[in-house]
Amino acid sequence: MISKKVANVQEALKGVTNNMTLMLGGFGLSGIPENAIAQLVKLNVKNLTCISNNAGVDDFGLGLLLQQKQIKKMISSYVGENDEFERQMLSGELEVELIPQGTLAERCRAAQSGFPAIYTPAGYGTEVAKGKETREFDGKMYVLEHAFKADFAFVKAWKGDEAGNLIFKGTARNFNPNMCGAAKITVAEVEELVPLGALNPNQIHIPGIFVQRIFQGNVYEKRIEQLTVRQKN
Amino acid sequence: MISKKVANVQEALKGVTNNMTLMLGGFGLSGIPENAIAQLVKLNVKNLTCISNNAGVDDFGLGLLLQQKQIKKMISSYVGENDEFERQMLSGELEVELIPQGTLAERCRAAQSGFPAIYTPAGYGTEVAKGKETREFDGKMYVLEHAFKADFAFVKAWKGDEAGNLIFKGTARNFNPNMCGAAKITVAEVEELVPLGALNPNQIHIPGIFVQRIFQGNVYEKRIEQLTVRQKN
Amino acid sequence: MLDKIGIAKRIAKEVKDGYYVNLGIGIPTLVANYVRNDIAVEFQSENGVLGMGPFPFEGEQDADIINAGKQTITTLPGASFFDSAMSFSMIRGKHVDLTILGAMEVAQNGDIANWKIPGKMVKGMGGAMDLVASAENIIVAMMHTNKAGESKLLKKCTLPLTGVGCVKKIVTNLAVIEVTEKGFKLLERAPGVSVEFIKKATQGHLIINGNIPEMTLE
Amino acid sequence: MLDKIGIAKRIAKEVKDGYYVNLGIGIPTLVANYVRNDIAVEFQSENGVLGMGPFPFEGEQDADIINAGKQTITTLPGASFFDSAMSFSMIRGKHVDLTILGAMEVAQNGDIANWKIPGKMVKGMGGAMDLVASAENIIVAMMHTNKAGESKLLKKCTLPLTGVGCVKKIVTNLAVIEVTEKGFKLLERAPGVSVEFIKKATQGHLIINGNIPEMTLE
Repeated sequence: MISKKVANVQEALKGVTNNMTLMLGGFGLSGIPENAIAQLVKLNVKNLTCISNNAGVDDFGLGLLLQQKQIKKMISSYVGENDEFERQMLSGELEVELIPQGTLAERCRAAQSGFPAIYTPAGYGTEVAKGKETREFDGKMYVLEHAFKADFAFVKAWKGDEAGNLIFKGTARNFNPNMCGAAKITVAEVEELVPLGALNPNQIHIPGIFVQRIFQGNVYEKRIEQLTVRQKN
Repeated sequence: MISKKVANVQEALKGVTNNMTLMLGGFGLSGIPENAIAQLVKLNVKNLTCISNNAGVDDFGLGLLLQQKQIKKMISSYVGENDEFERQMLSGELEVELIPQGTLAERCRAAQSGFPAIYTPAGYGTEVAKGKETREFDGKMYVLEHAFKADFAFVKAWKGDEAGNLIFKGTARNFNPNMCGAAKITVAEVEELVPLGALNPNQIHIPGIFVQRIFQGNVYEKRIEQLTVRQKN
Repeated sequence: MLDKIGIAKRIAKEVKDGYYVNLGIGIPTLVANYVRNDIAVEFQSENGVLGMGPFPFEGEQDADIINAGKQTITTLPGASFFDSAMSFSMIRGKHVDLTILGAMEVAQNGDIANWKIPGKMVKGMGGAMDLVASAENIIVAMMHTNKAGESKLLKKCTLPLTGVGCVKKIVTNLAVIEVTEKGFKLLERAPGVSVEFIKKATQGHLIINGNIPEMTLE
Repeated sequence: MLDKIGIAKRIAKEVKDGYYVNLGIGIPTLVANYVRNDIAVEFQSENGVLGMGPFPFEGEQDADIINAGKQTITTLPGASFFDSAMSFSMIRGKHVDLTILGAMEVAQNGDIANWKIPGKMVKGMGGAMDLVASAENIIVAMMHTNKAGESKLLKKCTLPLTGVGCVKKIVTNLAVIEVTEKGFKLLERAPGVSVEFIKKATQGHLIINGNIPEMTLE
């Protein structure tokens, strides 16, 4: 077994510097690498390009990096519900590349899987396709979208082992598995680092080969963005 | 819950006719849809195009259909260890398109996922790339390979439920998940059809949306091709 | 005239037995509440869940189980979770039968705009561009006019597009409209709304053939 | 001169700590038996398993747990199973560090042929074309000459290719050879084999620089 275990978040983020391109898992605030983000805030690395579906909210998730003006460019699919993100974007302080969510996922997977580019119908005929190659297959039009290139991918899983194997929980899975192995170095943080052999090999979502470093996060706030409940009768 | 359950293999194969293109899961004899294959033999449908990594062995798996001359064309990655396959191929009785294994898997996934084609480096500079479009990305050459088009996909899973959710076991997983939803109709046979709710939603390999029909197989021989063991001291 | 719940109720009637349905944020989310319960329907959310159930009981919410609107949800027996790539395999691969989403503008050729007002507001397209580019069956749920009273059913969209020629049907507070090759075809009027009223509220070409029935919601 | 086990033993020395390794059918499969056990190595098989262990004890074999050679296997703690698409994501995505496979022919420019003899024999490429097209580090394990005594290290391959310019190293029963831009560079001789003998058995351009050491296997 090849061990991917590192002692803590400091060690996990070794080598992260200004001007890097980072991938960060999560959908809204669900399944975000909370500990890695907190450390990025501490390191105060600047001029980052962040590939992440959202940018958190004003005071949590990637919103924390936006507040500190650490991010030069966001590549995301959705801004909504983050006022600071929208403000920086509209004012031009922040460069933003908005792309379809499925394209975002698949450009990650392409990087993970050694595909240089993919053809997707999403965005054809819209400003997303501007300047991009388009092509017809069987009477339908597609846009050529390229694999991402990133320095670090930060993902958050539910359980993991020393070999780097990961299991995600519920919809906190989202982009996390697709980003594993899609950057030069993939850093996985887990709620629970279990002993080797404790995970059923049949139920592993991401094999350790896609992960370079793994650590157990100190604490998970797991903030809920839209609490919706019904009353018991 | 949308039910995909059918009573038996007869009902599961309703609509299969001569000249169709079929996908069949399995690697060697591991994870092959034994019951569907047995029924195809009984139906004696002819002129089939079969997309499957291998063609079984002489007297089991797709070898049974080869014996009955039901197959017009095989699209596979590997012939080895099947003498009848090699014989029919070399004599010209059987049309064979040999393609790289990763390309086979990804052409299935492309069909499943709505991608018209993919760029893969596999086969570049070889006869596999003959007549195909090639293209350079970042100094490396790739071959354009198209998504498969198939009428039926026959897959075999370990456990499944009425909603069509599937869980595979060990390396019997192989191409099976990639073929689900990659044909007009996907037929899943399972060793055990469990009650709805018995499968953990977090551990499902293939959600039921990719499956049109599901049934519990009558019997699984699960023949071993290369029994290799060591002695206990 | 319908309120949002009325729109959701009318759209719920379009949901057929055996459908996998993706619901957008806003009015579309409400549709789930009004689908007949004698038919089998499964709701997909593009953040990675199939088989969504109702909101959780108070205290039973789980931050790890949400829908694409980031609302806490529950799942029903037979549900599954999956990653974003697989979620869009379902969508792009045409395995989802019906997509219901909101819009800022719809054009009479089926174009839709719903993600951006240049210089003013940017929500982002989220999964909408993937959905409209692949779905065979797209219903738009929206108000017939915007807050300024201007029609949202146009000859041509003025805002950046989300997708081209993709909308099949529109349900507004005033009407049910089919998008045809010749323009917006009026199918049904909302209770108490006249054809004339709908005509005035529709900037795009409105086709009125014969008697237009008032819609029923139940 | 080495036998198959000798070739496997010599190749095992190329396996470094922290390597993920894919082993082809035949001699390469044997390599696993001779890797130092004080280093961490994981074996991947393209049919969908990472972390392979030894063959099972008699009676403990499982038809659902095999390697790409269709042999029954076991897994070690930390192993994982996955589908074929993900397996080739590992391979195509360059996550596998070392690929060891057999060959019928290797050319001095690194071309390899190992899947077909036109009109005579067709094995198929299996995963080999994917492996050689993406692996950064490919070692070929083979006999130096074929059954007819003809060299398998050629100026140019005569058989249909599996991949172009991809082989980095060759270990045969006679020698360890590096594929360089200028041709086959002789690195080591098998025990008891002379440089002259290797030269005669090599049709392609063989580069001999200075004294060529005899290889050690342990």
